[in-house]
Amino acid sequence: MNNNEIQNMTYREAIRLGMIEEMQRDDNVIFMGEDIGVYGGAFGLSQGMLEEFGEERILDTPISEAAIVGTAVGAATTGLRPICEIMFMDFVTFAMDALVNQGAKMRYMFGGQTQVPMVLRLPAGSGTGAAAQHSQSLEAWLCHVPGLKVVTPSTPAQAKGLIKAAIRDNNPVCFIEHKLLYSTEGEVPLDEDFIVEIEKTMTERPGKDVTIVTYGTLLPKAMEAAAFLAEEGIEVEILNPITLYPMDMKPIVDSVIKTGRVIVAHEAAKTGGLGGEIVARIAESEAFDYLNAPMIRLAGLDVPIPYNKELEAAVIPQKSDFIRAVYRLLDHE
Amino acid sequence: MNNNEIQNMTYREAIRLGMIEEMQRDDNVIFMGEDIGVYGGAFGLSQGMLEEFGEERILDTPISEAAIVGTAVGAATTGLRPICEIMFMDFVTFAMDALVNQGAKMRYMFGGQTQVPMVLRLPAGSGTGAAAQHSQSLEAWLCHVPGLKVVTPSTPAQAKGLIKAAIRDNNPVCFIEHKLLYSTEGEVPLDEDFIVEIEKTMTERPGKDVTIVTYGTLLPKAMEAAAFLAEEGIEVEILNPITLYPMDMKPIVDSVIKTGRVIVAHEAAKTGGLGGEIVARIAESEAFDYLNAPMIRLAGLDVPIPYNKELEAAVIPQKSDFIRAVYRLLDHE
Amino acid sequence: MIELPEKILLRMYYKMNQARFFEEKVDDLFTKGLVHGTTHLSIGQEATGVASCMALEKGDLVSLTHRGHSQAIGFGLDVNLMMAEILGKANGYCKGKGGSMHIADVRNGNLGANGVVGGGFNLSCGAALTQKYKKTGKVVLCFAGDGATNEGSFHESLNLASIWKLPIVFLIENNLYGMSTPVAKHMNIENISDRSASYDMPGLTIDGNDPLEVYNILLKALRYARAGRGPVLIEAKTYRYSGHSKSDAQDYRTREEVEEWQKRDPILKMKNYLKDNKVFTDKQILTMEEEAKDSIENALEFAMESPEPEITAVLDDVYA
Amino acid sequence: MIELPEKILLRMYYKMNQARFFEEKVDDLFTKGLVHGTTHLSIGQEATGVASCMALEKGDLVSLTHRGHSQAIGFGLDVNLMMAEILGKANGYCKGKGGSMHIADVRNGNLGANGVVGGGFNLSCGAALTQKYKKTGKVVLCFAGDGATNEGSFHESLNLASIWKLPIVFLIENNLYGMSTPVAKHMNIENISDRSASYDMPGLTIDGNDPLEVYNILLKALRYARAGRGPVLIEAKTYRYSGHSKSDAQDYRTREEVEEWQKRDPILKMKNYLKDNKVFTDKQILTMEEEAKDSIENALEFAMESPEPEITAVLDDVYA
Ligand SMILES: Cc1ncc(C[n+]2csc(CCOP(=O)(O)OP(=O)(O)O)c2C)c(N)n1
Ligand SMILES: Cc1ncc(C[n+]2csc(CCOP(=O)(O)OP(=O)(O)O)c2C)c(N)n1
Ligand SMILES: [Mg+2]
Ligand SMILES: [Mg+2]
Repeated sequence: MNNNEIQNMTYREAIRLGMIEEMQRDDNVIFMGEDIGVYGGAFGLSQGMLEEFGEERILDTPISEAAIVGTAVGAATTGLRPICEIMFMDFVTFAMDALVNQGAKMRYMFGGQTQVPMVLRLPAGSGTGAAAQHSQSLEAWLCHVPGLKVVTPSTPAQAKGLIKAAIRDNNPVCFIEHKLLYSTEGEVPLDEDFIVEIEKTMTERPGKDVTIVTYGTLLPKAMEAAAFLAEEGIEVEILNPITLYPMDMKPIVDSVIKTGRVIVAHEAAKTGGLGGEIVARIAESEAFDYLNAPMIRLAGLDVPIPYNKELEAAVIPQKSDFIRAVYRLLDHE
Repeated sequence: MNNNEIQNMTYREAIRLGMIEEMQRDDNVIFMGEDIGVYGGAFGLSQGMLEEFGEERILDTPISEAAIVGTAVGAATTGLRPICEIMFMDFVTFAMDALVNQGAKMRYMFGGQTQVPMVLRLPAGSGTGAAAQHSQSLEAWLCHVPGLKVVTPSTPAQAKGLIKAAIRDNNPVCFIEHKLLYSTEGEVPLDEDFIVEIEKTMTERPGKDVTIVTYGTLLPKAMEAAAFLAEEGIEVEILNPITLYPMDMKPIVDSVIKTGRVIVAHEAAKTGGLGGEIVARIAESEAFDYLNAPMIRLAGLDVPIPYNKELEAAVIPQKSDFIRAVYRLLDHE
Repeated sequence: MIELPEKILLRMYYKMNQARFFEEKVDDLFTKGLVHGTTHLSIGQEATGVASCMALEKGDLVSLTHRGHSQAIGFGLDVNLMMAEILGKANGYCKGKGGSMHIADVRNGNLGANGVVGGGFNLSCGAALTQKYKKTGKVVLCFAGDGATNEGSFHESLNLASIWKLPIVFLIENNLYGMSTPVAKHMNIENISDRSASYDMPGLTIDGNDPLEVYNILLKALRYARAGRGPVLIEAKTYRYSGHSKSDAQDYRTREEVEEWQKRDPILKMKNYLKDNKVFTDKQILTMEEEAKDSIENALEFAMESPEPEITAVLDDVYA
Repeated sequence: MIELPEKILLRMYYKMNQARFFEEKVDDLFTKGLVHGTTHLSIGQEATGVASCMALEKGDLVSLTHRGHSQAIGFGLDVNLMMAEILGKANGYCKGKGGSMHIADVRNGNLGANGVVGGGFNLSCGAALTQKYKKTGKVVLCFAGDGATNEGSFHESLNLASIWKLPIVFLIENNLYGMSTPVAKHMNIENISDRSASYDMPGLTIDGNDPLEVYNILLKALRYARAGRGPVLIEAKTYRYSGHSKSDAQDYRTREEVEEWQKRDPILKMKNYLKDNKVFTDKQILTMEEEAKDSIENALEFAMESPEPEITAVLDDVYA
């Protein structure tokens, strides 16, 4: 059924719709997690899904994250296509063995005998006053695990297109969601075959002076900064690697060749964050010779996320940090 | 007791000696792990320690990695200084919650009320034919966790000095050991106050043409490559950040300013590995303007570690890769 | 009928009231949007939170859950500093860095509330190992919810505590739900205390809404653990009246069920006991209640007037 | 005395011998340094490995441990391809990428040996969920060691399997040690099967060195699980004669203990049974043994002659 309509909806609703469409399309898709049934998920992502799909496909689990992910891996290798939700990304810490030592490696370790088509949904990020154990952005860990794919949408349309692509993918895909984006709105294609391809970097705004590479919850801040700078006549190009691993570097490299200046930004702690990887790849690429100024990483401070609202905000790059970094790059002779 | 003697011993023996000295020195140091008692540890690190210190201080645990690390955290906050051993670094996957959400964050989260003086020993790396679940180098994960310290010695002297420093440190320190280095020998000071300071990068070999930054089990390979190149008149400077987090960048930056060329190498998978962080930091530093060629990362392929010996070797950078990379840098006009 | 010293009864009743008022106040602050973040209220669970801690000796330690306000007050934390922490202030217990889910007073043996379900089990083993190793004669009281007993850490910790004969009392506050999931849906056994059999440790299910039963059983369990006989598992059945956290439509239970449990309210139960046995006069009881209430008003005032942390504090206390 | 069809007895005896010879050969290869890496032998445990699998129906699935050669042979894997895998060859089960610890034949229901102790529990839950969801009527047999039952994943998986009534039989090969640690030091209970009580599932301890008992109990347990009544926990007491892995000084046990168990050898026991009951003639028995032995010699030859993987294969099969 082809549907050309477009509808305004939230990021939350877009993920939910993507899951629903894929569950309607393929009986092998099931969904597991804590309080996803009657409660509808801690962040409301599965509201109404129990009624639609029943207890056989919407499986409320005990508080056993390792079992959730391990069960998904076992189900995926035997013919199902499980989606699972870890209530907060912080608790993927409990499931690292199942995810990394089993799910990610199984295909390779067994010489290609099996595939592991599963999606692990991970609500991430700070800004909710939930402190150090409920606010982390741990994507860098996952992007260091060959065998996993890692995607992270910033807009409702990306969210719908990527969750669908993730469910259809034959590999374990970590789908990182941003709590602060859940209620943001945007236009979303209703076409049931609308897919956002995995391994694709999006150009969110064209420009020629400075390249900003950012993703997730920092995208809106970068966009606001760019709008502000545009009024000053500075044209920022914004690239969003919505697949973090494996990353589509070409648009990024091309952009840096064009602008000669780049900021790489994320919410996760700076040290060991994915920014290092992106900067290193730019440095290794042909763009290196076009750089007119040192590359800048904007990232979370190297601290756990504090509770106090002002302190919490101080940890994460803000719009003003983007603006300042752009000025800094342009000042570099 | 001051002792100026120096003795030749293995890396394994050096770690063991460091632990023994610290346990003799401080009753609060205890040691927990699987099969560390009668068996003497899977890699023989605790041979004879049960006899010397008894069951109260050398604690054989059940196969419960999460409990081992969580118990260490709880003991550390209440007055002990536990060392614990995870038999293979790969199984730190089971202990990530205890380590990351508890041990690393506790001090900050509680506003400085407590400290967590513990050491987590993690035998890492490939080359033993143990395949995908017993061969990983996961240091990059740990270096992305504010609150942890991460150290990794390459020589017996470093091993002894660092394990002692780690035990005396008031923070959770991850001590990464390399299985392939256990039987390597070197001179080790017997002085009981010989400590290798945490957060110090070592210059392993001076040179002026190319900088190699590497650590752990790749150091010997880099040294061999440098010896080979020296015969060709190429002087490679080798820096070893034996504390990976927080890293002492100054000697690295100074070296790159001097040589204008740098290779960053590790065994861990390239994508998301610590090489990206190091390259990014160099790019952000004043050394950026001195670079005469793009920086090169040598690292493990982005695959799980295979069993077959030749395949396994193919994953990891070898001496010849270092040599080729140096030539490549020098060819860059 | 169990006879308890008046002093203990007084403190118990006072603190249970304090806990109730504290949480009603916190609820109010959140509802009004005056506090950032979320909170988990234990209204209805004051007996397990408070009366259990009354049975502790000086120097004993506790590990609290995300639903830890009553537990903290029971253990003797200062409501002023607790309230300041919840408001994110510089002189809160954690200098505003922890909030409701991480209230701790480590120096005095409160090892902290834990935002990770099941996160306290193995920390408690460690704290108990220290007591055993140093022969302090102290015991660790480890709180956890029913849902937490399905985490792997429950199993690993109980096993470890058992084989090492660690001085711990595991107190499971079984409030019948893990978030929205009823116990019968997350495990197949009636009494969680039956899980003690896997570790050959004593296990007991008690009425968690009866403060005197909680107190007396805890006394015995603590004595057992203190004697070096190993850990004990206690399951106290109780109920929370509020939603799981700030945002909870409570579709998973009925109004009637909540009301049924409210009839068995632990504070009411204790009040009736005190009245029926004429331990205190009605006037004395009212005074206690009013004093408890006032202490919370004062706490709020204290917290409101407390300073915000300096922004530079964001970098402090990562490392020792 | 239990009566079993001759065909089954023949296969059982043959495969137990095959497993024994296979591992003796592997031991020899490692001792001679002809194989890279390490291996965990199950010599002495052939009854739990082989006889249990004989009770499976076509289409049933298994999850194996790091000590999985007997289990794999019991399940019907081809010893040629197993040996090729151990030698790291391109036509081994895993194209030389897995080795001894990761032998798998997923398409035929062998979900693989697991290098992670306790790693198979929750994978088995997933495989069983597929069977339940697709109503295949198939059961998953999940192997694990005694030591593995102290991992959190044991607890989480048994609980999940129980509440979801998953068709799994958990078979714990209790060989009295987890590496060097005797069971009595790593848990406080006599019978691991008692842990089933925490999940309200049937639990049973059996003689793991009696192949016919193993077979018969497994038949019953599989029938129970297949009927949709939920999982079963079986503990089979057995013993390994070899060290834990390639390098093991075995200081944690006595020579006498090993010899005591060797008297209760499962292959010997079955041989005596076959002789005593005149199921097969001595000559038939000898022939079976020789055929088993030959199959291993052939396997070695096959493996030796098999090609090494292309070096470019290192990049294959990371993603589907
Ligand atoms: C490891 C982990 N998983 C999930 C959550 C989210 N969560 C917070 S409280 C809770 C329910 C806990 O249930 P229970 O242990 O019974 O305690 P109660 O809330 O009923 O006091 C959940 C699922 C969490 N904080 N930590
Ligand atoms: C998670 C994990 N921890 C530790 C190890 C190292 N190790 C391999 S086998 C083993 C002992 C396992 O004991 P048991 O479960 O009884 O099985 P057995 O070896 O006796 O067959 C250990 C500790 C591992 N492979 N995985
Ligand atoms: Mg509960
Ligand atoms: Mg065993």
